[in-house]
Amino acid sequence: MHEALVWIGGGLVIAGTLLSLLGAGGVLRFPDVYTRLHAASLTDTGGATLVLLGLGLVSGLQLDTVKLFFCWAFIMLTTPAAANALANAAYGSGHKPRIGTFQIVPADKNIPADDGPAEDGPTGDGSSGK
Amino acid sequence: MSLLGTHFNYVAVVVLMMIGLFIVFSSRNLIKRMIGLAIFQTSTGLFYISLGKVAGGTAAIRLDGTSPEARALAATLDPAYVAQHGVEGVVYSNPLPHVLILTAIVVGVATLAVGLAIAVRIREAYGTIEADEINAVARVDAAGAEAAP
Amino acid sequence: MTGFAVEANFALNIALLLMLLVCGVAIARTRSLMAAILLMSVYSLVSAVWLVVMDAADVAFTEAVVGAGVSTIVLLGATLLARGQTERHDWRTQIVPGIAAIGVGVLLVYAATGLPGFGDAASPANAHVGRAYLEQTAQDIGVPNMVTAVLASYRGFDTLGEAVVIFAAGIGVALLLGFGPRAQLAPLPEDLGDHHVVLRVVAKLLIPLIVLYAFYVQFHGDIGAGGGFQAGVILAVAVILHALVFGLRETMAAVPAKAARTIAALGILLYAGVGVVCIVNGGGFLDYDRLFSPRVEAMIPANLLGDPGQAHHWGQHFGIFFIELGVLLTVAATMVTIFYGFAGRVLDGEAKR
Amino acid sequence: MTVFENLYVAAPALTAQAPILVVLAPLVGACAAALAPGARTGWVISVVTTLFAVWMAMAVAGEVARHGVVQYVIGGFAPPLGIAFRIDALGAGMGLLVSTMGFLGALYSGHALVSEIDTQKHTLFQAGYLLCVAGFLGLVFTGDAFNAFVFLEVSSIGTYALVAAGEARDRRALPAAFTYLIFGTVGATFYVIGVGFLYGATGTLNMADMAARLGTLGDSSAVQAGFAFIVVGLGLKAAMFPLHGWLPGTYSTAPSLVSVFLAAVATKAAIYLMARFAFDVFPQTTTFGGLFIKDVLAPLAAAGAIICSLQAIFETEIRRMLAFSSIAQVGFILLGFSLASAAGMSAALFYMFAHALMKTALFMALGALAISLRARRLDDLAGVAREAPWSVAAFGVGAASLAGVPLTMGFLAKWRLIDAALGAGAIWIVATLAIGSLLTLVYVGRMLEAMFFRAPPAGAARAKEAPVGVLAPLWIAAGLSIWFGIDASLPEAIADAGAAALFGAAR
Amino acid sequence: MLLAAGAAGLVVAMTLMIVRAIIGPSQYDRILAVNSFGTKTVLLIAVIGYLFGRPDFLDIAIVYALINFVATIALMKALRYQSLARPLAASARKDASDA
Repeated sequence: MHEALVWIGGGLVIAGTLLSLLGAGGVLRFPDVYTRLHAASLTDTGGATLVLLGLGLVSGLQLDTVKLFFCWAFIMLTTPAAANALANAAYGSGHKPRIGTFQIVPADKNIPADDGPAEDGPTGDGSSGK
Repeated sequence: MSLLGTHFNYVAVVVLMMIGLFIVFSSRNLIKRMIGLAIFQTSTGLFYISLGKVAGGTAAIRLDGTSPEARALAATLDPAYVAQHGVEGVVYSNPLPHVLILTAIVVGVATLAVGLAIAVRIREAYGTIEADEINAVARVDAAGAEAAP
Repeated sequence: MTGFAVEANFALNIALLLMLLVCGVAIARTRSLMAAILLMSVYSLVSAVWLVVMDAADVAFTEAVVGAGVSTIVLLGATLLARGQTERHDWRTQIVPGIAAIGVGVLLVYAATGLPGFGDAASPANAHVGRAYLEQTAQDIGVPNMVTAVLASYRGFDTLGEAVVIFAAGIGVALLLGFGPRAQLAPLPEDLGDHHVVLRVVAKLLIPLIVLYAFYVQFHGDIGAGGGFQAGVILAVAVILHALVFGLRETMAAVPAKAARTIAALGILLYAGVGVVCIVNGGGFLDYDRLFSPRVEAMIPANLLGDPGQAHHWGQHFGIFFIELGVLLTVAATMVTIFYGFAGRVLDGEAKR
Repeated sequence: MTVFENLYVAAPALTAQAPILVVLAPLVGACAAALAPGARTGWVISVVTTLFAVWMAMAVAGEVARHGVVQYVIGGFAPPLGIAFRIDALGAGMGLLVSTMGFLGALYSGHALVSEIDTQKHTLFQAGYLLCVAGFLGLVFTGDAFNAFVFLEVSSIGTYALVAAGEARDRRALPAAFTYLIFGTVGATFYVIGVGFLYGATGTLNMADMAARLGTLGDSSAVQAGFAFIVVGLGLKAAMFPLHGWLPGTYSTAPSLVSVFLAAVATKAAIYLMARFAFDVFPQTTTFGGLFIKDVLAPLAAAGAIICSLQAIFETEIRRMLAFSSIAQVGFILLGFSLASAAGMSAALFYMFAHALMKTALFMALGALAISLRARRLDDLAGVAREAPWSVAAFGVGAASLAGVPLTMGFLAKWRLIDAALGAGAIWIVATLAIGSLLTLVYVGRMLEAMFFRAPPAGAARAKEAPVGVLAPLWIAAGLSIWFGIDASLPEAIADAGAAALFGAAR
Repeated sequence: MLLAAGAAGLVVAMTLMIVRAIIGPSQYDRILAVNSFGTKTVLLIAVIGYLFGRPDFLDIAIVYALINFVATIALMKALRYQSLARPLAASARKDASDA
């Protein structure tokens, strides 16, 4: 029984990892901040749930399971909140979501490399790190 | 190549130190310099920790040698190795470098805070945190001191 | 001796070190300060995972709270105040530093070839004093976490110095930037039209949890990773989160700067006081075995820690408890002071606006 | 240390704890000062705790004189497991020097701070100052290589902020403090790297244990590089010649109290630690250590002594002149040190004491003048001797000692150094000393000529005599410079005993 | 073995996040990359804890989850409002528009 749980748990961990990888691919390939944010926060919560659930199955019920639960609860609480705040701030500072006809263009070519029309503040990047 | 096999950690840490030093001395922006200094300091920490790692060891939090966790850990290792280097059936990594680096990290953040505070005051006094511009202003200052009655 | 876990450990070690190198190069190359700070935060995260792989759980803990938390926030505060933006590059100014760094690096690599190989259990570093700690902690101190034992007892004097260093940094920042009184001068900023209801609700929920967790880390430090320093920073992070979401003005009303300064000094005094009590009871400084006179020690119930069968070093237990408390107070208060200094300073031009 | 053999200043129970109390007193004082309600209280705490430290340092000196080496175990665990203070005659002498200078500085801060620092910040400033004192005291007493780093940083982090506080008078203090922080931190990190290599090779951090284990180990690349990094790191802290870039700006713009304390103590503490590693930890048999000192350190020290003396001559700002002079004098001290003999070390130690006293007098006198006169350049000080005779007379004493005028401590210091160099047959060191002394004479002459013999510019008197609270510590330093120039038995005894502790043979 | 594969996958995902953090292009992209990187770090530490038989490391994972959030908020505030001291508004203005 325990052996089977370990295998199922391991499988869940792998599934969660694959989800995270998928999300990472989305973050890398999607065209603008909002879609990337979408990919990241969705797969982060989903992947975390799967991985932590898998680990819980591996460990069986003990004190560590409580810690796993807390870990999961914190991620579920903070990741969406952070994504919400980020999207809010990005929208506020003038990043326009790319809605409408979907163009096939290299992901990074079409996007202003600064922080949009936000006033010329200290943290704006003049370059894109090249 | 065997050197990279056994000493890879040290080489990597040294490269990090070089990067930190390079940022400290090549950058003209004072905050960037502090970032470089932080990298330099933390890479020293990585060096110490590498010194204290024992192959097959575990964190230096005591396990009961007869507990299932301890036995599971020991099962992954050669029994002779455990007998020689383990303490009561468990091989631990060396805790001393960890203690030293805890202190060093604290020293690092203390330095960072004070250095950045000075950088902020420099910005207020000189209007810039670029070293070359500060030097230009400082030269004017010195000339002013010469000319002062 | 080569098991699967050992191999996996080594592979992870190499992967994470390579990641660190990538981050380091990216930091050196980027011209945007903000990007450098962000990458620095990633760098801390990676190095903390690496520390976990290297079995340095306590150090990983510290690197997590300090590197990814406090350092990032302090760097941000300084960047905002300094109006620091981007850096101009000039390759000519980079030749000499580059050569110097490479020179130092070559010397270091040459030196490292003289060290025993990585992971060698029989190397002098791991065989001499380090091993003695592993063997003797159980009899000498009786605390499961050997890092805590070395930190707080064997090398407790270093830790006093560490607390003093952080206290000195607090004094330095307060001397240079003040305690954030200028924040009172600044007018409330105009509404930009954003709404952060979610954030406010989550923060309200999270802050008590963080405080609770800080105390867990504090009292769990003997048994698992953690201790006074980490707990102190986590406590300070709770205050910082409050200030970030609800505004510095409200936070400073709840935790006044003057109180923070007082607590920081009291923490050091508590730490030194434990040492002095040991002296008064006839031992050396910080000799916890003499923390209680035998008469007092006899009065401590044997099952206080729940295991009456085991011999307890009450002096060590209580000594470590009190000095960790001192470290907690000093670190939490100092971190808050430093944050107030950076977040509460308003540029002269801004105060007028 | 025979002079201290009959020194019983405290009850036996107190004397037994004296080593830790020396460090603890300013540490607790710093916390108390940070809590103090007013500037006055902060000053009183500062004076009382440093005076207590002097008292305890004397008790330690007595014990060391009687027992040779005093080991004070901290935490109840004998080294190498625990940390212990290990105080020999050298450490006791340095402890006396640091605590005495700390006390003089604290005394001086009562009035001197008023004109330089915002009154609200006095208590914090005192706290930072006391932390510096505690850091240097811990540094000279500790027998643990890593503990020394911790105390090095305790003193340094306080110092950076204190230097930057000079901004109220001269905004160049801020970039100077930043440069100091960068160089100081890189130096300290180099030191940590060096200690790390030694730890990797020996497995211990206790200096005595390290020395014992290095003796059986021989030279390996890790040990050699460890030594090199420690020397370079501490050289940065000590402003050894090519690594001195941070010093002129720091000394010339910091608040005068900080300049006084740094000039008197900071570089010396770093040199002290260097001596510990070079002669105590590293066995005399290691060829590498000896080569490094003779072939790298000595020429650099000589070059520094000459070049920085020249720079001092062509400098127009008076405090920068003194700063360059400090680097040059560090060169002289390192020359004595590089002889690697008991006589050379004794001369270097004596020179350290002399230099601490003379630079204290010089910087304090400038601080005393600065209370009433905002002067940066030498020309601004024309004729001040008539306006503030007591301050300027003390400055004259310090300057005379710097130039090596007979009947001052500086003269004896130079004389002993030449003697030691002749004894070792190092003629080139004698020549360097002679040239350096001549150059010193030139810039000291420039200073004194401006202050004493030039007429003040037309107009009313600008400088006023400083209050007694400033003059008292100033004249203690100046008076000691003369007193020890006439009767040098006390510093001589300390220096000889200190050198003997390292080299095992009296002069 | 499964856990090791999981850890490897997470390492790859983290590497991809580093790429996004380096190339940007806007600072918000970098912040979201750092935030997502932090979440994956939490998972990786948890997996490593079980992989190497020391689940006590979960304490560190929890701390990460917390610190990561606070750091993200701080980064967001610095970027959007140029201030760490400013309170975050509770309610939206109806005419919220800034282009």
